[in-house]
Amino acid sequence: MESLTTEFKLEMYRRMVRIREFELAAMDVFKRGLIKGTVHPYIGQEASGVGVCMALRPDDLIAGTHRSHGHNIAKGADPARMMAEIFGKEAGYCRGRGGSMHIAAFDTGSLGALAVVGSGIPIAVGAALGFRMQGKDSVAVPFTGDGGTSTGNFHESLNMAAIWKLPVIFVVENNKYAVSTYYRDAVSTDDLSVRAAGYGIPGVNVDGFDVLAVYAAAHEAVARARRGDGPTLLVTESYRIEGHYAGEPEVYRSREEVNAQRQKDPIVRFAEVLTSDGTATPEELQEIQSAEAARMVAAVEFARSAPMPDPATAMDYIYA
Amino acid sequence: MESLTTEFKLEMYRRMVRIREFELAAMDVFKRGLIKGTVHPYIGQEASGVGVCMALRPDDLIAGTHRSHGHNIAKGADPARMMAEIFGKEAGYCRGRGGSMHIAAFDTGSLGALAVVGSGIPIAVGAALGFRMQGKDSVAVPFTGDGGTSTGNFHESLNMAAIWKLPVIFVVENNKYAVSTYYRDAVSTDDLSVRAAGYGIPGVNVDGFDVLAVYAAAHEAVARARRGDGPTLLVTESYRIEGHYAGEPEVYRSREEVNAQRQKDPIVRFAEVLTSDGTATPEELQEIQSAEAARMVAAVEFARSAPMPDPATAMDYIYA
Amino acid sequence: MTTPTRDAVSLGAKSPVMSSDLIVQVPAGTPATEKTMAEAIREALAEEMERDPRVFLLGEDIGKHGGAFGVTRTLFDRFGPERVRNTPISENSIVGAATGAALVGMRPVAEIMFVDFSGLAMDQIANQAAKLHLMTGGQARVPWVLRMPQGGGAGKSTAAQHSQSLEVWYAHIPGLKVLLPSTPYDAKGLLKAAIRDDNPVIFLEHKLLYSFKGLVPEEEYVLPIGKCDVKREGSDVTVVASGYMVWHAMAVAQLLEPEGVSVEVVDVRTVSPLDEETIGASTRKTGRLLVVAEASRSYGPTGEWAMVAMEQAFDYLKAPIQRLAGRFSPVPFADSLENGMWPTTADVVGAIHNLMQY
Amino acid sequence: MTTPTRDAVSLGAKSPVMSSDLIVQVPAGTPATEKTMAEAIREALAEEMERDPRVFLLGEDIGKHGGAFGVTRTLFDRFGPERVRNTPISENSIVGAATGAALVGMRPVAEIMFVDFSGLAMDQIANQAAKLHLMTGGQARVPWVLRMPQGGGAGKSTAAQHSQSLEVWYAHIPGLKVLLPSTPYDAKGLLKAAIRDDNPVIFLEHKLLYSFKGLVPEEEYVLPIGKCDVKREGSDVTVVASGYMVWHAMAVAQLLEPEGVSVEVVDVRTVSPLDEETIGASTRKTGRLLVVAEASRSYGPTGEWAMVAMEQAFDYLKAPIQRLAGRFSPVPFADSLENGMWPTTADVVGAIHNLMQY
Ligand SMILES: Cc1ncc(C[n+]2csc(CCOP(=O)(O)OP(=O)(O)O)c2C)c(N)n1
Ligand SMILES: Cc1ncc(C[n+]2csc(CCOP(=O)(O)OP(=O)(O)O)c2C)c(N)n1
Ligand SMILES: [Mg+2]
Ligand SMILES: [Mg+2]
Repeated sequence: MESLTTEFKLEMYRRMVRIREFELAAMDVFKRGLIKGTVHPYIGQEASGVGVCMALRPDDLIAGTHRSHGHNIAKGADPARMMAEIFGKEAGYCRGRGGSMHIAAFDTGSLGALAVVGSGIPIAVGAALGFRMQGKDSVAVPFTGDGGTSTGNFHESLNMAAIWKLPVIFVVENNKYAVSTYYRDAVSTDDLSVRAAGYGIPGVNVDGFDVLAVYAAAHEAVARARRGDGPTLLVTESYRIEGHYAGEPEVYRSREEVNAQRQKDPIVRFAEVLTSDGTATPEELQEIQSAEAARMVAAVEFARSAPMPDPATAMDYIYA
Repeated sequence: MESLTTEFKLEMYRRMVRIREFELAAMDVFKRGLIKGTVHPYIGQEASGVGVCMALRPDDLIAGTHRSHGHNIAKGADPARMMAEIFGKEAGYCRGRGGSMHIAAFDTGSLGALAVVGSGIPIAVGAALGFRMQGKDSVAVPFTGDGGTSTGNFHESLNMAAIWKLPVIFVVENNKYAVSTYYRDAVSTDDLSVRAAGYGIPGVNVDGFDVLAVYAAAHEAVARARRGDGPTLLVTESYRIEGHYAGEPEVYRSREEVNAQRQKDPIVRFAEVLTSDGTATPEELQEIQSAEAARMVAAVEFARSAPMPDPATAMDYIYA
Repeated sequence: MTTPTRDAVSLGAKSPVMSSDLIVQVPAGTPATEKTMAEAIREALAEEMERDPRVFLLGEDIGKHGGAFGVTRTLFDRFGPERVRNTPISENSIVGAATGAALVGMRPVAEIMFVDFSGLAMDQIANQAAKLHLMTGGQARVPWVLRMPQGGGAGKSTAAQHSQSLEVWYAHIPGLKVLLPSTPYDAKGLLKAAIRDDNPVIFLEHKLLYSFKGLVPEEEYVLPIGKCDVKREGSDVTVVASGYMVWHAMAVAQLLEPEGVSVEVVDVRTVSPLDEETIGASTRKTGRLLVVAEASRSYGPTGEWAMVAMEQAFDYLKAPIQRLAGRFSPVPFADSLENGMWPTTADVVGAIHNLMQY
Repeated sequence: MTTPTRDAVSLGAKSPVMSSDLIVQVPAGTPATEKTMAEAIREALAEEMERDPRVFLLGEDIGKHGGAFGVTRTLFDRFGPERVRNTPISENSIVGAATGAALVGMRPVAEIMFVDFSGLAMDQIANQAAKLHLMTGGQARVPWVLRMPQGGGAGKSTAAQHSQSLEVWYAHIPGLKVLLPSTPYDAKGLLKAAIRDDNPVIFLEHKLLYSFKGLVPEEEYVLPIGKCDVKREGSDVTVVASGYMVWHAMAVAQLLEPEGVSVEVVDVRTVSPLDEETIGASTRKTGRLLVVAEASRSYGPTGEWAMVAMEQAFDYLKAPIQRLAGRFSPVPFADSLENGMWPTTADVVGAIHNLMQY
């Protein structure tokens, strides 16, 4: 891995901050009753999505989950159109048909967030198969949570990608909980990356609070996949700072536990790296933060005032 | 493992021979058009089923597959009632409702053969859960083939049994083919037992032509399960000597390959052990073979002459 | 169903304030308490767990968290982690495990968080559990209950993968029983019956109804599986409906009473096996039939109900059978599109007027 | 359906010798060859693969082995292992992979060995593929075809887990198209249309029909999806049927001609979206309707067809709509019980007599 340019590192930081600000804004509009549906915040996990997606090209594809605001932004999606989507507006990425759990942004390589846990994984495998048949060297990246590793899809897909040597990076974001379930109560191993050996593929476990570490691991996995050497299982270890969804009561864990994890804030941590290695001054980073916060104010404004889908279009998009 | 009595070893041999003779008889009646449906012969794999089931108690349960004549006989089922079942007769274990692919013999601890590949596995996990909740020390044994390891069920069940430390022995019978598919074209690892590590449970690979080796491995896994120490993944390596089903064309492999494997005949091999260690004379073993062969003649006769289910009972057994 | 007036006569149909007086099932004088459907279900579970040690619960996050809709809340503290068992996200194996436990004599009540996810478990439900009894010639019994919330329009816009009504997938499969209660009273009595039944029972709970209130007797009771329930007698029109749609029917029946239209409401609270006699008898009595379901229109439950009425009461029909059903579309997120997905009280009024004026 | 006379008028209905003259779809003079349905399907696959490099096949044992029914035999040698791709036994992920490949511009034709096993893939079929187009506001297109053999009574007694007809599971889900051809001609033309369609298409092949023969034109042709096909015109009775049941209807139509009963046969070769107009028009014309399906009776396709006819032609009905359908039971292995599972020609004759004598 060549050393990263200042511009690149600042873009990483910017996207992490953008995710954070988007999630704060989304939780806020939800709390204020401005949107319906649910919001599953990615706060605390920003380094995972950004580390992975910054290692991808625009023509590489990601497949998301119910918790994919962060993945979409990391891959380059426009927060305003995302905000419009969670407001259910025609200007949203999915013309208001998808909502928070289903944001797809085909123009930036996000082929959809699927809210049935695990269901995006084989779809990404199929996209990788398609790339290979088309003679492209693009890769496909399904994201899943620790909970999602218990699904049959996870296993079937790892096996399939392994035997066909497909360009897939399976990213498991172990944020320690699946709704109320601590991962060790549902996952039969401490380190999920050890499962890779059972498929004859590399398994990597990386600190999911450290964007550079995630990036390095993803970069290597992507290079391997592009070379035609097959899939990698990449596990990022982080923590879900917010409730499962905005407003979720969190009866299953203590405030102390959450607060301890909050100290690991991946954005603060990366800011320290960037300032200590001279990439940026605290003021420059603050500017990024302010710009992204302002951007979200504008995004909410845009989304609020955008029109709803016309009821007369209710029968559109059922069949292509 | 205490050393095995003569009686016990001869019972092992007898069951292996019984399976072989049953399968030969079943293939014969199928070829002669006396039965409908299909027959999936277990020939070549007798040591696997018998080695495992002889390590079980009557109150332990097995769950089978489309290829479970052998499992049923190994667990103690009556070949005559099994034969009646594949003839679709009321005297069959399932009153003719199940047929070859669905023989269940609750009285000897076989809770059913399920023809959707992989589907018996979670059912066995549930049986083990039931045993545990009832305070029993019985164990449950789902059989599956190499092909069945690619199903989501396989993974979900291993994980579930591992986290709950359930008394399950997952037996994977790697007979090298799933219909026409060589196992390495569908399974992403040479040795399926390495997958156990991903679940934090023991994985054992054993020569599936060697009944004593299978027994020893099963015995240990069963002891472990009964002690409450959780599941084991036990892989038996053998070979499917016959076609996938009786009469299947086998366009995907050579006669030479099959013939080479045929040399490993688990019954011949065990006979050599029994005669060379003085357990039995060749004549005694021949007697067992003759008795079992005669038994199958009688079983076929019984099955042929037994009455069909009465059409007036067509609405029975839909609801309990 | 897309007429702009459809909400004009809405009685707050999509909100929990819809009056529980619309359906009174406990005779005056019987000691009873008002409960929500969620409470009634929880009570049924707790009573059956007390009564029978073989009964236990399994599902995702049903423990401390109490499940996605809080239905099992408090049961974890009361019965402990063995009998209120959190599972991994493995829908097919949750059902498979329930089947296995049932085969060795337990009586599991499994939960799938949303009926939509049962797509992952269809094999265990429809190919294994439903068929084992017949396939083994009666050796196997699979006495489990599978609880699944379903339905849309919780005013929450949960979109395409969390809003379906899928009773037909199950009702079409012989060997399964399928229940869909509309009231707290029915939910409790039917769930207790389901737990005691020796067959796999699909128990569908409409999300909107969890907070609906109704009187539930203090005394133990169990309701019969396999019968429709005539929720209201009438002489001019029969409305056959189930789940949430029963409330629309009841609201409209009350609304039309002053107009002199007498509406009989038949609640298909057992979706399968279907009680064809009650549908037939009511249709013969009124001669006018409206069938209403939330499930999507094509190949949904309404066709079956209408066919049965036709088989049983053709000569009595004074007008073509009318139907109202879910729009044949995946459920969109946006409010402006989710509105119009499902039949409303206004739609029911319109259809009944059509029947009367035919 | 359980009358002892049901086989009395059997025309060899359950065997491949049933005369292909019953259905002639190629005008005299058009160059055509007699082919089995398996051959016709293979030809459609091969032609589309030649025409469009994006088309490829995936499924279990479809390579050298040619699939469970030999349908893809020879295609592996012709197109190689990349385009005729053997998969592991992972039904949900086979469909998921097809969806992913479709999303990036391929046109996969996936195969599930028996429709029964699609219970393992319902999530990918019904929750993902069917909904992606709407859920993404039109960004996603999922142009795949999922081929699945279905149906029972192959004279082979394949029992409960290999004999079902499950078109309703799919037809009930908006976003899917569901086809069920009855002849080699239809199979070829519809499969080509399905491959060219931009939506997920469920293509159901009745196992008994694989060996049925019929004329298939030499020239390329593509049939319309979304329309019923009137297989025979008549004036006294309409029989609406699909798949194997169409042959029963045609056989009986011929049988009753000398009696002076003129039977119209409407083949619902597109099960969904349903062509309501053709069913309505035919029912208005004849005034008598019989609906016949092999799928199990309750909540099966017959209810929907009858409801549609009722909506479209109530005033024209001279008799109650009759239906014939699969016995509401898991399919038993024994011959003596499998007989009687599905409607026979005798049943069709009986039902038509009922309609005529009403
Ligand atoms: C198949 C399925 N089962 C259950 C659910 C309900 N559900 C939504 S999110 C979730 C937990 C997912 O946990 P994890 O994969 O760790 O992702 P995280 O929420 O932590 O990002 C569950 C159980 C679902 N959406 N899909
Ligand atoms: C879920 C499912 N998919 C496909 C089939 C068709 N099928 C029957 S047996 C079989 C191969 C099974 O291979 P394996 O598990 O190795 O068992 P073996 O036949 O070798 O004993 C297949 C694909 C099935 N029965 N179930
Ligand atoms: Mg998680
Ligand atoms: Mg095998």
